[in-house]
Order: sequence, then structure tokens, then C-alpha cells
Amino acid sequence: MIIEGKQKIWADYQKDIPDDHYFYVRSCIRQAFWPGSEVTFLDITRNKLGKDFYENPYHTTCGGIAYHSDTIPQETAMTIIARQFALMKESGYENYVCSCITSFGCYTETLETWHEYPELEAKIRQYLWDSCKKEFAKPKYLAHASDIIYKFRFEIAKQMKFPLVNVKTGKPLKVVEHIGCHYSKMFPSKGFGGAEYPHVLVGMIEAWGGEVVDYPERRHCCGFGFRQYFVQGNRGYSESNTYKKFESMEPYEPDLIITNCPGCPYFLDRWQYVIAEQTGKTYGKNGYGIPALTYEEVAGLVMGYDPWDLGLQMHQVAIEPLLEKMGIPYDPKKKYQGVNGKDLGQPQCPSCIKSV
Amino acid sequence: MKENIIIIGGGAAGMEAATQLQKLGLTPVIIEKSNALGGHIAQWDKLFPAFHNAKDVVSKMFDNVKDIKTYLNTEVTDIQRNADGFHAVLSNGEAIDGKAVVLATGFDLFKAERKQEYGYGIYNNVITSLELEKFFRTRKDERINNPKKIGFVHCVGARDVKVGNTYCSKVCCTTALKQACEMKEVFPEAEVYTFYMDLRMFGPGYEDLYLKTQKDYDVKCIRGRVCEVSEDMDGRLVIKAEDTLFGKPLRMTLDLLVLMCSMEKNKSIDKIQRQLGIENNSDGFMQNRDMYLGMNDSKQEGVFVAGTCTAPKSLPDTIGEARSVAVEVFNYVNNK
Amino acid sequence: MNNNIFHPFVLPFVLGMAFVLTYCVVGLIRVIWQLPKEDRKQFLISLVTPKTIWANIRDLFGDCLFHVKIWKRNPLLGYMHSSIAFGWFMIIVIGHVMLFTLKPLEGVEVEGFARSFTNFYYPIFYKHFATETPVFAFLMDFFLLMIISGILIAVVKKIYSKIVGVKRVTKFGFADNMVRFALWTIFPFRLIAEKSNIMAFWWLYSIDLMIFMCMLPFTRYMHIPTEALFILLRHAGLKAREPRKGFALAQLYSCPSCGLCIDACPMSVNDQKSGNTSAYFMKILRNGDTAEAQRIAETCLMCGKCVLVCPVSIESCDIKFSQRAAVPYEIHSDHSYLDVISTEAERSGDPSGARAFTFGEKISTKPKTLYFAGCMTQLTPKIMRSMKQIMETAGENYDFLDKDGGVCCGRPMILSGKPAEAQAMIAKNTELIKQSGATKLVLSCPICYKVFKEEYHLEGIEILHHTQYIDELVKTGKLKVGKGEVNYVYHDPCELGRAFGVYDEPREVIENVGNLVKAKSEKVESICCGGSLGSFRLTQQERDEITQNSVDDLMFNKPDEIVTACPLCLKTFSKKSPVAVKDIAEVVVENLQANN
Amino acid sequence: MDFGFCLSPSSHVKMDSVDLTTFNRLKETNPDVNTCIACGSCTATCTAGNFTEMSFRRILLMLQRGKEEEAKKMIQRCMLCGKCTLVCPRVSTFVRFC
Repeated sequence: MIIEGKQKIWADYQKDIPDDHYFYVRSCIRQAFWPGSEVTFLDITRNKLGKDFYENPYHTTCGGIAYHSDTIPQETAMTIIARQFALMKESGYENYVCSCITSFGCYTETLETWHEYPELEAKIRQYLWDSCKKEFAKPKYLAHASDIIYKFRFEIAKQMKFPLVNVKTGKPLKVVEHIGCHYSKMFPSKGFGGAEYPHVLVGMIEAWGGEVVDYPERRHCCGFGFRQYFVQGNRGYSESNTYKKFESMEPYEPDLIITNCPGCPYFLDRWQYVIAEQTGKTYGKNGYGIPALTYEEVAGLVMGYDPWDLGLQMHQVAIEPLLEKMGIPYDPKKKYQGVNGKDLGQPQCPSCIKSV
Repeated sequence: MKENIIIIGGGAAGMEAATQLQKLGLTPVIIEKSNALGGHIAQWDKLFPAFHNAKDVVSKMFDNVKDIKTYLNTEVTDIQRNADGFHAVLSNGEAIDGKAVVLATGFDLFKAERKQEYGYGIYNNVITSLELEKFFRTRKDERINNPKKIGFVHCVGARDVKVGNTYCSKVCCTTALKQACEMKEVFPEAEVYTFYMDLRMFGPGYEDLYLKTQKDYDVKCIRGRVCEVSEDMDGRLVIKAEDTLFGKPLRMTLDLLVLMCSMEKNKSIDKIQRQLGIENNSDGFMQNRDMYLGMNDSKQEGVFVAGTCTAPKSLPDTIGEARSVAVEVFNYVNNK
Repeated sequence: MNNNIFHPFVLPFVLGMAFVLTYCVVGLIRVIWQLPKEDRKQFLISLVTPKTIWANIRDLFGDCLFHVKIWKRNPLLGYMHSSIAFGWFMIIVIGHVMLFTLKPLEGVEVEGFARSFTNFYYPIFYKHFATETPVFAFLMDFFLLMIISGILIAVVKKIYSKIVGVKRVTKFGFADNMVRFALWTIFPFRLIAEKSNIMAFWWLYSIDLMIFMCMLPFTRYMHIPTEALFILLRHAGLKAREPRKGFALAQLYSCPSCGLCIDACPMSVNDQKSGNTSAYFMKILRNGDTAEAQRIAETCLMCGKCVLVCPVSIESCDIKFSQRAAVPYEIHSDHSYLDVISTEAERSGDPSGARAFTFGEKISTKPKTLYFAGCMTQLTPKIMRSMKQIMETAGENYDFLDKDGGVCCGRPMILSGKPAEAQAMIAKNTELIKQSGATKLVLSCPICYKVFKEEYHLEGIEILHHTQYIDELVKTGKLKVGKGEVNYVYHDPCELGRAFGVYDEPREVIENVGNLVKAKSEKVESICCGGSLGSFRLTQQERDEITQNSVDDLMFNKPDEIVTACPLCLKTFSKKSPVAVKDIAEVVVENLQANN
Repeated sequence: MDFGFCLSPSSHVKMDSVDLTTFNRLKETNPDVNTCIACGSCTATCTAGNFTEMSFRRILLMLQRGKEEEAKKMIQRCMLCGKCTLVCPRVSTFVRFC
């Protein structure tokens, strides 16, 4: 591996991220499956880094899932997006930050399409007016939330309590980074590091003391693919893609997978359970899986947040071996207690993969 | 005194070598066995890749050699080396002496009937590339009767151990595509297919011709070698090939099948070649001294080779070699 | 001379004789034991069937003693063999006759067991023990000298084999050479011993006999006793089933490694490849090197020439087949897809897309003559076209069985040692042929012809190769041909000529259309074209050498064209021939008379 | 547990783990099998191919791409008629499998 070659690519694919004052929109999937992630993101950026993040309570889905499942036409998706932009305008912001990679892809696609076909933009402007009586302004900057963490990764590193290092051996943790396809595969110039060697998560891992695992199927999709997953009979196809990735990363014995997309951590996490049930195979040590976390969860962990406050009990793959490697104290009894000590109920114990 | 250089063969290589030798101050003598100069290229209508008229090129060559002593309908029957060079006896009874000999004897076209499974000489509508070229010149061939479906078979007699020729004949791929386009021009309604093993578009503009073949002429290239031809009840040709990219055997009915015959060594020169001590290479063509710096030189002093007598070549290759051989001969004569 | 009836020098001989007899008896029991039950029964019955008894006697004398086949090939070589074999036989016979006529032994009374023991060696050394009458003395000396004359030829042959018309001889190891040396010296020693009565020579003579007999089972000379058994088994009509058991074993030991097949084998054109010939195959298989035997079995072209030139009539091709079959295949053929093929009548209304063969498409009535071109002929459309023209010109009521591609005849599968797996194809073709209602089946491929003749049960249907068919059409006047000026040479395809002796019909046809010139080797001796499907191992280069040799042989009398009657020969020769190569049907079409 | 779906086998040719034993054995007795230029003549002329899916070219490929079972299944259909050998521009010798 010629690291200079990658560095050259990373240098070529850089983008401007404003320093402050962001309009934040949430992710449908992430707030459902990893609610701790977005909370942590806002807490870190607002309270630890002192940035201004505004959330408009009227914002909705971007329509991406319906769009990629071929259930709504592009004009509809664009009108939904135009409404989001209108909310941003009304709120007095011009730096748009979204939590979801699918959304990021849709926003980028929409802005690029409007750039190429101004008549389409005019048409959408009309649609938005007709439907909501709103007017939008295009954001000055569009960023994905991971871009913000990437931008401030060294500031986070300064406040770091538990670096990505195995406290027992003193060696850096081996971390797999998995980028959501729509982050930069459609528009390589819109992502840090481009499409082939995205730097957005690599930068975080390196800044926080981990070691990146560069395995052959690194570029491969997690297998979500919208349509593939939504139809039960097709899920084997989705699962097979994840399986291919795990087979490929297995020899590297990664300690952790870090992701920046809503679907990826979900599938990389849950399919480990399904694969274990179907084939009896697990990819971590001693019958455990490999934890697949979001970048906010990892940022929270290294900054010393309580794992259960981060919502790590929402992961199927047990997180405890990782916490022990990093030397993070945790109270096993509190794992299935929600906010205010509410009992969340325990998952039914899977037969092949260890959940505790 | 000017030096005689005996050039055997009056095709493209022979004519061009003679032209250049004359310019260098030597006296070339061309001995041609047929009744006209020009060789195979004179039978060609258009040249690849840009559809130049072969006639334009050949007539310029004729102009260049009009002052050069030429024997037509003449063969060398005997040649001996002597102190001054060579002494050649001609079939017309004359004899000439020369300082050096240039073998520019060219090629024979593969006899298509040897690939029996293609049915040349058996089925009415199987023709050779040369016959098609003649059709383009004369527009007369009773076998070509407004065909609706035309097939071209590549590598007939080339890359085939079954006929003893393992080499690639180099020009047939490009010729097939050129002829396919021309057929489309003559019969715009016809569907034209070529059956190839590899398309070897090695020269400048050839890949463009390939693109043009697909884009402008809608010629369909199928990767598979035709292996059997038969006739149906109506006398149309039924061919069998495998569409190897699709992975299925393919059958197709055609109205005309053109066999892209390969080049083979011209065997009528064998006796003279033996007398001069020139061996054949593993492909059965004449052996030159070496592949790089002795391309036009033979292992025998004073004997030079040019053009397709050493390997299949395109016209530009041949002309280049003819010019190169002229320099070789000039240096040889002057340094002696 | 000496009234003693015993002398220690007889002991080596007695020892050797006892050993070889024991070995032969054990071997005989083993071979018969290994025969499959039905073969054994067939063999025993043949021993009492008058017809086979006569054949057995004829061949035991003709082959084992007089070597008639070798005489036919080369009289000198024949004399060499028969002088030794017959001479020796006569010496033994006369010796025993003498033993009875001279009794009682002079001055000694020997009875019972001692008598028979004496009988055992007495005639071998009689001159030491007794005097004989002049008649016997003359006879014994005559045959002894006869043997020695044969040995003299053998010695000369060893030095210069061409004297007996043999180019290449088998190369032997130490044991073979040693026994040969023993054989060569036995009779000179005997002669010297008899004439001089020097004790040392009696000893040498006896020891020589012992060496000869003790080493006999381990050398090619084992063929001397085995051949007698082989003749009996052969006349019982057995076929080799397993490569190293029973009948095949008898054949392995009957091979004298004489090497006549080396010169005959088309592969010997390249000296380095003469190790692939039957003589070596038999030797290698006899020695138990099955891997190498398998290699040779798979290399062989199966042209059958070695079988026909073999002085012992060893069916080496059968043994090679059994060797091929002895190596188990991982893959078993599955030709069940042939079920979808049917004739049109059966298929009408069948939407399954099954392939149909149509009969009587061209003519309203059912065809009388069915033409089966076969796979190879599909690749030589000239033959098909010529056959069509011939049949139309002759006004035949015919149709094609495989105009649009047919089912393989099954012969190649049999050639590869998988006879059972050919059955599906044979059954399908049989079904299609029977459904056609034809009474005559014409084949233009000898490969097909062989299997149709041998393996198919087509009762009531005449099976003809197209050479025979055309000959018949010409002879009955249905086809009128004119005689041209072209000089043709005819190549006998292996599976037509050697396999069925169809030598004359094609030649008669050719003589009707042009001049027939002779090849250097004709008929039985014709050389395989090199294209045979029989071989799995020959490389292109090796095949090319064979083809070139065969072409050179055909070109011996400078014909204008080569004519053959096999599509495979046609294709193979076309590559190397300096003149046009044509099928017989093509030549006939070229010479059809206008008034047909 | 039945999920209503399952892992689909990879369609990739896994060249790293292809078992070439059979092909190498074939190559030993018949080095010509390496010289295929994928012209497809064998498939087109195949007698068995008239009735069923049969391609000698693909058999050789299958054996080299780890699809031995598929190859064997196809080989079973061969009638050994030898036409493929005759039309092949590269090889001369009839292949005896396994």
C-alpha cells in the first residue's frame, strides 16, 4: 500500500465546511435505531465544541427511501427537499447539515440536477409554492454530519479520554471503516477523500488512535439496497452482500466497524446475528461479533460518554468486549435500562452469537 | 558502370524497391511471372482503413517504374552465384547478371477449398475475399445476387493447425471489416455479420474503422468461428458457430458467405529459393536474417527479401520494407 | 557305448524340465481358472467339437511347428523358425521312438518308476547311453543340423536383420538375451558332445538346457509352450475381457516379441515412437507396468494392422480395449437426452420442442434405402452431396437419416473402452432406422460401418458401406459411369479394409471410372492415415508424421489423385497430400455418364 | 430459525481457491487443452449439442474456474464422436476425460 498515493487523493478531494451556524436535519432510520447517535452528535457539537446547531421541528423525511424504492417520482422527492430548504431559509441559516447519507445523496443529486437543468428548479419552485406556499433558497454549504465530526476530529481528540487503543496490549484497535454508498460514490467530489478512498472516517480513526483496516471488499455496499431489503424474499441477496464483506474482513480480525450511514451499521450489526443463526459462524473472538458503531457513538466513547447513554445496548452485537479492550468502565446492570432507569426489556438470547 | 539488381516479383514490394534503387543510382531489373505488374494489390478495389482506391496507389507505382527494365511473363529458371554476384537464366531464354538479388515474391492466397467444412467450391454462395474484391471492381458475380444476409468468416487458413498454418495472417481482420462496410454500401438492406476469434486492429485508423463498422454500418461482429456450412432446401447457406460471448451454439441462414483467406508463402519460387540457400521459417515463409535489424537481409550474402515473402503484411508494411531493402542493397553494393 | 543308464550330468536338465513343466501346469490351471464361467464352458466344449479339433490340430502344427504365417511373410524367416521348432520337435519324437525300438536297454533292466524316469532324459542324451541304428542316426543328425542351420540364420539376423526383411527388431533385456544365447548354444554343444563324447560338453549341453528351461517363464520364449494353449482358446472363439487375466494372459505369454508388428505399426515411422507398438505393449503389460501399458493403449490408433501381421494372431487391439476399459472412469455417460428425439410421426402435436427426424419428406413413399452420413461426413459436405447425386441418378428411393445432424453411431465410445455407454446411442439409432421402414442402410463412414455391422441388431436391413453400394449400383447398371484418364490410388480405410476385408469393391468401382495405380502398401498392409479416433494421446506432430508417411506410400506410383472411402482419412490426407484427395463417391460423380 | 430467506451462493469465480486437480490431470495426458482460444467451433459442431446443452469450450473453462461438478455433468452428455477435435484450429487429439 502506497500511503502517499492515498494522501494525494485525499488532498485532491477536499471541500469547504463552514466553521459554525448549521441547520441540522435528522435521519429517519438513525433516530429510530440509534437514537443516541444524533443526541450525542448535538451534545458534542453544541456543548463540547460550542457550535451553533439549529433544528427546525417542522422538518420531515427527505423522501429518499421512497425515491430509491421507486415509489415516488423524482419531482416529488425534490419538492420535499425544497421544503426542507425553505425551512432552513425561514430559520435564517444557509449551512445545511444532514444526519443521513441517503439524504445527503438526495440533496446533492437535487442540487446538481438543478444546476444542470435550471428549468427543473423553476418547476420545483412552482410545485413548492403550489403545495406549501413556501419559497426556498439553496444552501450555501451542504455537509453531512460526519463531515462536521471529520472537521473537528482533532478538537475531539484533544478532549479524548479513551483513545482507540487496546489498553491491555497498548496497540491501536483495528478499525474497519464503512462509508455509505451515497456519501461519495455518486458525486466523488462531494465527499472527503472521494469515492475510492474516502477519508472522512479514516481521518477520525487515525486522529483517535486507531488503525484502519484496508480489506479487499472495503468498497462493497452493505447490501441494504432499499428494494432488496424491503421485500422479504429478496433479503438473502442483501444478506449475501454483508456476508461477502465479513468473509473478506475476517482475516484482519477487526475490533470495531465504524460507519456513517443509517443502514450500514444496522445491516452490518443485525446480519451478523442472522449469519450466525444460519451458518453458525461469528466473526469476533470467542463467539462474539464485531461491533458496528456509528461515528457519533465512537466519538462519544472516546470522549468518555457512558456507553448506555450512547445507546450502545441497541446493538445486537455485544459491545462489552470492545469496552473492555478500550478500558471503558460500564455497569452491566444498567445495559437494559433506558433513560430514567426505565426497563427496556432484554432481547431473546440468540443461539449462536453471544449478546452479553 | 551501373550495377544490375535482380528483383524477382513485380508486386508492391518489387515495384517500390525498384523505384527506390533507381533513385539511389543502381539499375534494378524486375522479373515478373504474370503478364502485368502490380501483384495482388492490383486486384484489389479499395484499401483499408480509409477506402482509398487501390488503383490510385498502384498507378503511381506503375508511373515510378515505367523506365525500369521489366520482364513480364518471365520466371527465373536458374540462378547461380559467381564472382561478381549472380547469374540468372530466365524462362524466355535470356540471362542477366546482377550484383544482388531482391526476393519480392509475395504470397499465395490460401486455397479455400482446403477448409472442406466451409464448402467453397461446393455451395454456390461461398466466395473468397479476393472474389469479393473483384466484385467490387466489376460489380459482376453471379453468386452475389442481392443477398439479404451476408457472413464473413475470419481466419480461413490462418491460426489453424488443421491446415498447418499457425500464424495470424494480419490483414484479414481489417479487410473483413472494410469489405463488410462496402457490402453494406452496395446492399444497404442486407444484414452483415462477421465471425471472428479476435479482432486484431493493429494499425493507425484501424480501430476507427472498427468503430465505423459498428456505428455507421451496423455490421454485427460475433465472437465465434464458423465450423460447419451446409445448404438448406432453397440453396441458402446454414452456418454453425458458437456465440462464445453468449455461450450458446448458433445457427444462421445466410445468402452469402465470404471466406477471409489467409496469406501463404508463394511456392512457385521454391526452386530458386533453394538455389539461393534461403530457408523457410516455422510459418513456411522465407527466413530473414533477424527480426529486428536484419528484416530485409537474408542469411545469404547478396540476397535480400522484402514484402510478404517473409510474413503476412499490410500494404504500408510492404512499402516500408521495399524502401528499407533498397537502402540495404545500396549499402551492400557500395561497400563491396 | 556306455551301459550305465545314469550320469550326473543329466541332473541340470531334469531339474530344468521339472521346473518348466510345473510352471506350465500351474499357469494353465490359472488361465483356465481366470476365464469367466461362460468362456470356460465354451472352451471345454470346443475341445470336443470336431470342427475345432481339426482347426486346433491344423494350427498347432501349422503355427507352432511349421510357422506357416512367417513363411508367407518371408521364407527365410519362416525357415529359421520352423527349422528350430520342427527340428527340435522331431529330435524329441524320434528320440522317444528310438527308446521304444531299442528296448530293452542294452544290458540293463529298468522297470516301473525308474523306467519312466529314465524315459524322461534318455532320448535327450541317448548317444551317451546307447548306440543307435543307422536310420535313426541319420535322422537325428539330419534334424540336429537342420536346427543348427536355423540358429545360424538367427545369428546372422541378429547382426543384420534386413536379410529376413525386418527393419526394426524388438530390443531385449538381459534375461531375454541370456536365454537366446542358451538356445543358440544348446545344439552346437549337443553336436560336439555326441561326436566327441567329451564329458564337459555333455555338462554344458545339460546346463544350457537347464538355463533355457528355468529362465523360459521369465522371457519371451514362454510363447513356445503358451502358444499351444492360445491356439486352443482362440479356436474356442473367446475374446479378451480383462487385460491381464485369462485369455488375455495367455495372449500376453504367447507373444514372441518377434517385432513383426514394429515395422507394421504406423507409429513406427518415427523411430522414437516404436516403443508404442504392440510388441512392447504386450511385454510391458506382461511385466505388470499397467500405467505404461495404459499409456500405450491410449496412444494406439487401433488400425489393426499389428493383429493381421502377427504370426501368432494375437488380438492386441482387444487387449488394448480391455486395458482402456480397466481404468475406471469417474464420469459415466448420460445420454438420456436422446429420448427427446423421435420421428415425425410420433412427435406430431408434441410441443416439448423435441427434435424430430423426418422420413419420406422428399418422396411420398417410405424410403427403401436410408443413408446415414455420420458425424465425420457432416464435416465433408462433398461426400454427402455426391451420395445424394448418386442416389438420385440411380433413381433410388432414399432418404437421409441425419441430414440435419444425427446421433453418433457409438463406435468412438467403444473405441474409448466404454462399450456399455454406447448402448443408448445404438438403441436410439436402431429405433430411428427401424421406424424408417428402410431395407437397406448405406454408410459412408467406415467407423460407423464397423459398429453397425458388429453391434447393431438390424435384422432384415442390409448394411452397406457406400463403396459396396456404389459397386452394386454400377454392376446392376443403375448407375452408368464413364472411364476417365485419371490415375487414382486407393487408400484402404482401416475399419473397412482390415476390419471387413472390403478391398475389392472400391477398387472395382475405381477401375470403372479411371486407372487404378497401386500404392506401395495395399490392403492388409495399407498404412493408417494418422487421423484415427482410436488414439487419445498422439500429438499433432506425431500424427502429421504418420500422415506424411502414409501419403508418401500412396504416392509411390505417382497417381494424379488419392481416393479414399472414409471422411476422416479424406480430411487427414488433405492436409499433407501433394495431389487432390477425394472420396470414392466424389470420383464417381465426376465420371457419371450423361445418359443416366 | 427460518428467516424466510437465506444466503445466496456467491456467483464469483474464486480463482484463489479453484481446485485444478482434474484439469491438471487432463493437461498431463493432453497438453493441448491449454491452447484453447475460445473460438467455439467445438460447441457449434457438437453432435450432442444438437440435442442438449453441451460445450467443450465451456467444460474446459469450468474445469479451470472451479466448476468441476457442472463440468462433469456436461461431460456426461458427450458421445465422443470426435467432431470437435476435427474442427478445432488448435488441437489434434481426442480428449479422454478423467
